[in-house]
Amino acid sequence: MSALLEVRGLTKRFGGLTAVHDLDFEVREGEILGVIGPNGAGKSTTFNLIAGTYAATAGDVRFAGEPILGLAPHRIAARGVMRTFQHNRPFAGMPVIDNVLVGAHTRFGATLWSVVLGRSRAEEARRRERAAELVQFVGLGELARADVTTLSFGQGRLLEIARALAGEPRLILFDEPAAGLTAAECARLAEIIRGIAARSIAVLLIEHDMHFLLPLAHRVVVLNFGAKIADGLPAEVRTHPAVMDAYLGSHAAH
Amino acid sequence: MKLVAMLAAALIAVAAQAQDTIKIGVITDRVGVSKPYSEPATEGMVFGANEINKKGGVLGRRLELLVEDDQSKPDVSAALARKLIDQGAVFILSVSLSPATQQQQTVTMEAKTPQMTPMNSADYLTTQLDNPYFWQTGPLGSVQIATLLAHAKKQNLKRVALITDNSDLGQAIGKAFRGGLEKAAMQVVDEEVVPLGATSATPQMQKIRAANPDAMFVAGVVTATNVLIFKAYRELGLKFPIHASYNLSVPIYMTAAKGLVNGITFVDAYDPDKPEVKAFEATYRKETGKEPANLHGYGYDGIMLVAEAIKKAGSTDKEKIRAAMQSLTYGGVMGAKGMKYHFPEGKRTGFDPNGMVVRVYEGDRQGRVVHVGQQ
Amino acid sequence: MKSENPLALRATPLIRGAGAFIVLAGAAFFMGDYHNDVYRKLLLWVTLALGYNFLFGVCGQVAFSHFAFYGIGAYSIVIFLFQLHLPFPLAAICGIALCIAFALAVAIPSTRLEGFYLALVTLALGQLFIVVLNEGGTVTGGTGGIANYRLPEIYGLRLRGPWYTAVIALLVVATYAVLVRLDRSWFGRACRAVRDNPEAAAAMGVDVARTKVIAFTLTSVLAGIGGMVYAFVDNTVNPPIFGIENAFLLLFMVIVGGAGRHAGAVIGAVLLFLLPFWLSPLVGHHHALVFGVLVVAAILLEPRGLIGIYDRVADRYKGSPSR
Amino acid sequence: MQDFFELAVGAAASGCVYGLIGLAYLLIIRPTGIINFAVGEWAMLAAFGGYVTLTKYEWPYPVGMAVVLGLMFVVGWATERVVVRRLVEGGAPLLAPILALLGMLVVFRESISVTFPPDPHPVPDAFGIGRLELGPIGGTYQSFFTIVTALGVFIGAWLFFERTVAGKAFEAVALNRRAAALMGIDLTRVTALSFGAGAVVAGLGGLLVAPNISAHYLMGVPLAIQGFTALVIGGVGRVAGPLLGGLLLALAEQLTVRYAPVPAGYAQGVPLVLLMVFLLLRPTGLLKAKV
Repeated sequence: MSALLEVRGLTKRFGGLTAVHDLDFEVREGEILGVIGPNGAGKSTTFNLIAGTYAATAGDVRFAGEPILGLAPHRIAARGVMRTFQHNRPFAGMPVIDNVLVGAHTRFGATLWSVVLGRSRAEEARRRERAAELVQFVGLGELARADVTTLSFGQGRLLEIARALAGEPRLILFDEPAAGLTAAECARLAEIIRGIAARSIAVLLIEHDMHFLLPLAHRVVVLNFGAKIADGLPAEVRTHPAVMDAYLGSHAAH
Repeated sequence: MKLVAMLAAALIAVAAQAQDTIKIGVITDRVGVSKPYSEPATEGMVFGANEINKKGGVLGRRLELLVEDDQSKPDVSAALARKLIDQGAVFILSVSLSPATQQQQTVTMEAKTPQMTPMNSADYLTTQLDNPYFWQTGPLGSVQIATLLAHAKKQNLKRVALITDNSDLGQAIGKAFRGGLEKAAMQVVDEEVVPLGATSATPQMQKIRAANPDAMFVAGVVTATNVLIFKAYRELGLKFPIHASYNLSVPIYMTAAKGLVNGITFVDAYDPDKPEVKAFEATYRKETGKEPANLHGYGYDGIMLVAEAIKKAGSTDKEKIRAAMQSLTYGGVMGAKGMKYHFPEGKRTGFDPNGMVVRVYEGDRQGRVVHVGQQ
Repeated sequence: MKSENPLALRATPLIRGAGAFIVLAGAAFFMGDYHNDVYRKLLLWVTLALGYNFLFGVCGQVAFSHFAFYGIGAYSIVIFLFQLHLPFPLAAICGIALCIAFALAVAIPSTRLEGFYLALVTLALGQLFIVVLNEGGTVTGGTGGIANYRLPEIYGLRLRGPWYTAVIALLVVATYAVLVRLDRSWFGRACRAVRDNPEAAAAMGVDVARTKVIAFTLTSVLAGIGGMVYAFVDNTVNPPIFGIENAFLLLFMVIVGGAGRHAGAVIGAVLLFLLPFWLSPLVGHHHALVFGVLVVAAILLEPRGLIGIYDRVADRYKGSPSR
Repeated sequence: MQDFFELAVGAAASGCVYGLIGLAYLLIIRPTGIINFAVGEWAMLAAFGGYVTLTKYEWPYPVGMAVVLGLMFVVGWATERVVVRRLVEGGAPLLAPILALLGMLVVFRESISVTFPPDPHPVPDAFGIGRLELGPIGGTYQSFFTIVTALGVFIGAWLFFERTVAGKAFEAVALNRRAAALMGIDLTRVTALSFGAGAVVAGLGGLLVAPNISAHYLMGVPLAIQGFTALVIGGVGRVAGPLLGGLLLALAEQLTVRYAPVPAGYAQGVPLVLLMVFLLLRPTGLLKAKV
């Protein structure tokens, strides 16, 4: 399998602090790549660099061979890289289905002019149908018309996923998707993420919780202090001494 | 059949009742920027209408004032003009903002209804639209400056400064003043505007001081802004004489600008020593218990002129009233002794160009008339 | 679905729009001059409120330039027609072009600003516009504005009285249709997303700056077109109409009615425009005070706007769970 | 040059007034996030208070001033109690109280408009009309009084926020309302106090400027806009922000009139253009917030 997302030499400094240092990894087509690490390991910074929220100090990120580092977030989304937020960020003034339709924003072909002339109804209906399917897929089918402010935290997370899927991505970036979820919700989430990979959409998963991530990921990259300390299959990483050290160390510090 | 007859009788009764009064529309401003001027003028009109009614009304019918508040909004004002016409007003008196009066004209012109402003002084009101149903008896900005200049002739002014505010009337009068000064071949060495909301007029006065004029002309009409100007003038210890628009004639300066106005020359349309004024003030005090001022006089003269026109027309037919108004000559409260409103040769500005007076503040009091007319 | 006559499907919104137009325009023919005049101005306020609601309620941008654009439209059509003597269609196109140019000039740099900074820039713009009108000499007529013109004849017809009201009714219906269509499209959702959470919107592929610029330009142009129509309501244009006071009133209309809701904007505009007309005979010069108290009370009791009352009633009848 | 110094003193006094109005915004924005455009009307209320106490009843200046400012605190507190608290505690969006206060602007203005005649009402200078010369710097008593008073208020506000526990409580509420509540800070009290203090500061601005511009029913909105402009130019991050912004705005306004070679009518537009350019170039204000 070829690399869909290539990260080379990625570095980010905030003032004197190096949050991410010379990071290399890649996400291949259709795989689930997990990035783990203790608190402050640089996971979130890495995520935000790829998603375009932060500007990198150095390095290169290529998606499908094209450089995407330095592009605005909406351009990265338009290329087919969608994301979820760790703290759910629904659009509070819209029902669930419309939230999902915002995710499909870049996939609409109708111009404003044709919207004004009422020629975009067929496309709108088609997209709406497809959004309904996605709502169904993540298990929010009955809540499609509900006000998003009435959703529980776990349902909100599912909405984040449906919204990201609506952009017909080739890669989805998950920012700590299991954070704040109950065990049952985590199990359901894992199932959905496997389902996404089964649709041959690549997944990059940033996660703090090893117990959630390791059974799910195809490959794992471990970060500590902004640098990669290990990578490989979940089974290999689990027993890697540096990893155990980092995690035990970080737990001891709590 | 009986029912129809009853209905018809009722209709006739209603019509007769409607015939009872002569309806005069008044468009004023009770909440907006023109309120300080519109309210007293309206009070003067109400007083005048009562006086007429006590004496038996006009053509044996009572005058009924229909007062509407346009909030100084021109678009609302035009709608209210239509309302008054729908309600049967045969004449409309406008004492709100000048642009509001202007916008009412688009309606009165179309509906062929006589309209007059007894107070608005912007020159453009009769020049922009050729509306034969509209008259203006407020003293024009161009008359004000001509009168001031006639009085200042012996001072032999050559270099003068002009200051005004950015209200619409202030700008209009400023424009008229500039025209008058240029016509008199004076050099306007500096021209300043103090915008509404300014917290200091010092920079403007400094600039005028630097230009070193023989005199300063104040065209502004916003009292608070003029007080600000006079304060800066006093604080900078300036000495050149001030000649001011008719706004200085409102009595509020005597209390609101205490210690600031002594020696200021201003133009007025009101002579307290005129017998008609003395009579008006005495009855006004007696009837209302309040102290009248020149602003009340504008409204009073306005309703009197309308009553005269209707009397002369001998009918409430709008076309006849129009003709009567155009040929009217009438002496009222406003203007110099003996001044008469008239509209010669189809002119629609009725205030006699020689009917304004010049007065000077003595201490905080408005002094006697020191000059009359443009000669 | 597919078995239905596609023509019938496509005609529905058209028929609805035509119906609304006939009702709105037809009403004018049963009114006297006064009510027609108030009605015309009311319909124009409704148009403005609909556009402003899209900008403020749907897209979340607080701007006070709406009346400046209304004025640019009004003054430009008059100046182009009667001073430059352009033919009517060309004058209208030039007026719209002018609105677009000004709107872009304001919007493109302003998208860097958030929330109340845009409000302040547009507040300054609104005041500046009045300064320019007052100082515009013979071009704008200064404080007296421009008068003494009439709607030119188009194909030998001069629209007057209720017929001109019909033109305004058409404007309202067209504005409503355009805005509702936009609102229900990807563009409307993008606007709401930008309002609710710009960062999340960007992550979904929405170009936040571009969306704001388009929304601002579009609604400003709609205001400009409204202004062009206004110019022939009383056949005079003058500065006080286009001042900041009216911009605040427009904001109140949208808030009291219900920001983000087209029906709310209509309700707010109708109520607040007519309120002084009703109150003035009842309470005299206290009407402005009562107006203020009512606005505050409305916001206190219905922070989501009066449309909220309708929603609750509708919910009860539908039996759906209340919010 | 003498002109310049003289102008600078007058402009500084105007700037201090704008700064005080800006500070009134800031005192309320800090703990609540609410932009209260009715501060200009508060200044108007205090100016009318000054007219009644100082001009009509001729009370001694300090007594009249103290009474008026005391009443302003009550006005501010009552505004919060009646209009704002209900919305904040009901969980309404932030815009709701802002707009309700915009409605209160109309209520305040019209209350004055129906109570007093529409003419300007005189309010006396604190020390009468007169000039003070300090070397090349000369100005009116009132200008110097305004500058000194405003500086005193700003120093007081700075000390309050930087040096007192109560000030830290305000700051904490500003940063995170929920966390502040967990820390045992009484949110309601802080909010009410901020409105009371805002009204006092705005009222002081009104009292100080009233001898120049007179008390009248339309004075509020221009002050509200000037104060807000001062706040935006200076930035909300620091207490000194509105003062700096106010001074810059007043200087720009008055120096433009005095020295800029533009026709008089357009001079008033110059500060507006400057403001627009400034906002577009530096939307966060001059003073950045402390991190």
